[in-house]
Amino acid sequence: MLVAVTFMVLLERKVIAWVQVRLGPMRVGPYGVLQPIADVVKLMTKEDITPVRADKIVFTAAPMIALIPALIVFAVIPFGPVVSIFGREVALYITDINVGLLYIVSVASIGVYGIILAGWASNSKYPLLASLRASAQLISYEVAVTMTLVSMIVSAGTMSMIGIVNAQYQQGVWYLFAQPVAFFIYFVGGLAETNRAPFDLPEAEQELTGGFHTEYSGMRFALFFLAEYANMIVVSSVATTLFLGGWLRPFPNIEALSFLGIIPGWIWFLLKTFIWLYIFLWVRATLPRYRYDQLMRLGWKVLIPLAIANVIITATVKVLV
Amino acid sequence: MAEAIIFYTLAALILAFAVMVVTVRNTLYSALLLAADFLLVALLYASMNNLLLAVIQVMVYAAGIVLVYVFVVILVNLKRPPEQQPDRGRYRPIGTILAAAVLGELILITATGALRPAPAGGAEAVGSVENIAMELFTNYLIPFEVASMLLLVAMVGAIVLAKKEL
Amino acid sequence: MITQTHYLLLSAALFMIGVFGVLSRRNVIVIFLSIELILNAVNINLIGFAEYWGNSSGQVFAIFVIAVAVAEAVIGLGIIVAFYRNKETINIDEMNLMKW
Amino acid sequence: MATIDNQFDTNELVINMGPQHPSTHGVLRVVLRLDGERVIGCDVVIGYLHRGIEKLCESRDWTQIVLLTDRMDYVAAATNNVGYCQTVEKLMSIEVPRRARYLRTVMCELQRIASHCLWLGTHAMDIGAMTVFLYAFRERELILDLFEEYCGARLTYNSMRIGGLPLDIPPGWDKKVLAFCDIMQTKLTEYEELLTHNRIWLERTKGIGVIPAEEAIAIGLSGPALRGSGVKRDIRKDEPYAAYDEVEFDVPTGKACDTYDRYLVRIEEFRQSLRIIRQAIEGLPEGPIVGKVPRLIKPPAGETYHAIESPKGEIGYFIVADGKSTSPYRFRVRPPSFCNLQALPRLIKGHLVADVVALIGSIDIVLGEVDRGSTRSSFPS
Repeated sequence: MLVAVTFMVLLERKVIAWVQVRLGPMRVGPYGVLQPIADVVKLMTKEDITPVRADKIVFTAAPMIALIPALIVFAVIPFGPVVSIFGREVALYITDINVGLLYIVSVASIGVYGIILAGWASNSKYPLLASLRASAQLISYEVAVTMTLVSMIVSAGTMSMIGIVNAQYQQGVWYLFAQPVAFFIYFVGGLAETNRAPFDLPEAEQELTGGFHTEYSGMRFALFFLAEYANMIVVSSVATTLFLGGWLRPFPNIEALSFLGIIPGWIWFLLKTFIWLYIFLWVRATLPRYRYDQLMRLGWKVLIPLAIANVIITATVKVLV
Repeated sequence: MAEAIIFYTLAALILAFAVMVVTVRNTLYSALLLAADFLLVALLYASMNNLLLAVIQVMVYAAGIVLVYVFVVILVNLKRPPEQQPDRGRYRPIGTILAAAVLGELILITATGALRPAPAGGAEAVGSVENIAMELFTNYLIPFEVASMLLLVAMVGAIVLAKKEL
Repeated sequence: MITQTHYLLLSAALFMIGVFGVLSRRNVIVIFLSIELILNAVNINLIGFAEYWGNSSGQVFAIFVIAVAVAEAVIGLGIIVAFYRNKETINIDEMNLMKW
Repeated sequence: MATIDNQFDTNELVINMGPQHPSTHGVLRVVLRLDGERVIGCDVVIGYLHRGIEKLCESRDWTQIVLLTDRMDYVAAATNNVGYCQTVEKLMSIEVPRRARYLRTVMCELQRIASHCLWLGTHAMDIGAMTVFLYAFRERELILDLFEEYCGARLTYNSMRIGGLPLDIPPGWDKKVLAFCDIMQTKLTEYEELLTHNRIWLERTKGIGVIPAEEAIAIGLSGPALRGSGVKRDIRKDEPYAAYDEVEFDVPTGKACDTYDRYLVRIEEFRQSLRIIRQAIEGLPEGPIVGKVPRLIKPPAGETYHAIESPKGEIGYFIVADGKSTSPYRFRVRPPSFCNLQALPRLIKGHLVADVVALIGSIDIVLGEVDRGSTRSSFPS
């Protein structure tokens, strides 16, 4: 998992470099593929600076609080169904609890603490301003995202992640097509919740010189970095599960395409997740940044009403059909 | 056996954290310890097979309410060191005595009350989403609506209070 | 075997810690935090009973308690912030505007 | 400032932006007073790049000064050179040959494009569109290559002489310039696709930093910042120098007086510059590149002020010669960045922190020019 995150960083640097007609990292290994290892070594051996006036305990704890929720969310994400490998039944997920979606929402929301505490503990103005921005942003967009998840729950009739994929199989349609509005809101909300461009205000380098982790260095900074990318992967894999049919092959009910079934489910899953991540990077390379008030306006005046309307319509359709 | 170990560990931690919440000097630490305490309570719920409630506990309490407290603590402490003067309330002795007395009383009652063993009934089913939702939207529909009104009123009230000029 | 009694005792102890906090601290925010502890004790109690009786009502009430706690926290903090703006203090002993 | 101490009541937060900050374009320092995210006041502190260029110039002889003017607006060195040389030519009444005037026009306009590329890149970067930054720098690189081929330097060209040019263009250079014009024309649409109709870009720039025409004039704005407010003032048109009276071009102006209009004006100036370069290269006359200049440059006693249109606005030189020494008696520059920077506190007031960087980018300053030798070191708001 953490290895995936570090290579995600390389992927980002490469993709954005290509978009910007650059080469990106080239020095470490062929085409820079070993760059993540160099990065990790560098970050681990760097001096860990704690500002004198900082609150030591909270300052140390904040990066961990940011990273841990991002990692434990993976417990409920299904990479594939139960498959048999050499005659043994292996489930490609850690656990399947019947409140899976709510679990993801609630655990992910703990991550806000990491950000706000980092800003507070640094005892510095820019980080504080950034962390207040970040937590307000995360809380606002969480509402919209949770509302879309409600409409997904209504469509699928279950909160279990496995159940949602199976529901998509039975209804014969990826929810991307059945719930385009929810998809859109989730995508925008996901960008905002992971603090990615164009909603990367909390770390807006040009305004706040780096945001809530301005005062961090070395491994503690690396933990924040890992948390951000881990969150991206979480958002992408949840989106894959909810909207792109998880491990299902494209058009799972059309017999003519059954030859696609020879590719195992987990490869489909990873492929779809990768497409999501790629879109994240693409958006980052293309769009300017929103301003704080515009961000809030978009969240509260556009996305949340839209999400609520979507829930109502979904429920009505569900009852009528 | 495993159940007992989990329960005693969680209970001990919950109480220890709670004690720290009310005794720690730094208000921010208090709030953070409370958040940790709520997470532990959520684990307790989970160990009782109440997953829905555990998740709600985390989502609403740990990540919602306490976060608001943290915000306020940060706002209030912006410019000055946390609590310069020792925070020794006048009622501390009374509080200690009262708390000890009522605690003793409750322990007596529960220890001697000898509750019957739990009637048969799948614990799994009790805490499930379906059952709770069924109860909530049939028997308790009106309280549910009233609760939503309460939240609405609270929201309006909070906005009015937070506005700079009334 | 963990029985109902265990949950009740835990709940009682937590409740009392909360009461102690309310009575012994002068910082309004800590008092509010203690009240949250009390409400949590109640919730543990409710859930314990729900399991005991095999009835979902306990969980439903716990959910209501949480809703009420949210409302209480929000309004309470709103008052604290408003008060702090005017008086620059969060000491409960100085909150005596209604006293004459 | 009693209110700063009891913070919670007024919610005032003082933030020091710069002198080391990613988006203050060098070493500008802005002390912001914030109410939440809103700026209620600011002080602009300058002087971190002070090198006393004006004073230095008074102890150098006339030809050496050209090289010092490079160091003022170091992203538009050629324009500075032209401005200085023309001032001295005016003082000495030297006739510059037509070919030199045409080449100066080409250089000035190439420099304008290079400077605007830098502006566009950093402005977009400040607002968060980082791809435009690299695209713009890619094209700027082409211009720097052209300059390198002409004079050997890429940033501080020292590319003008009093009375003309130091050397003629290398063979084939004019073709390369024309080829560059074609490339630039297509790349411009690329920039515009990324920004001009981008909703986020529009929201970030429209209605931000509105400064009406009268106020802009009163504050002393010049260049694109002034034209963005709808004032049709361009020294190239109003007081033509070099070959600007012999080429055709339009002066774009804005209407809404906001950041977006200033952006549009500059984008249109790219196009007009390309138009001028094409006309100048195609009509490039043959002939000498240096006029009749005495071996020892020693202007007669007198004083003069001469201004030209630099990429950032009106750059003017005020020079007093005593007629005896080989260096100016008094040398004074009216730099556009310095004067435009005066508008910053006025523009920033009432906007959000995020807009501050957009506005710094929008008035397009270069700190080398701001700190060229001023004695005042801060603008009160």
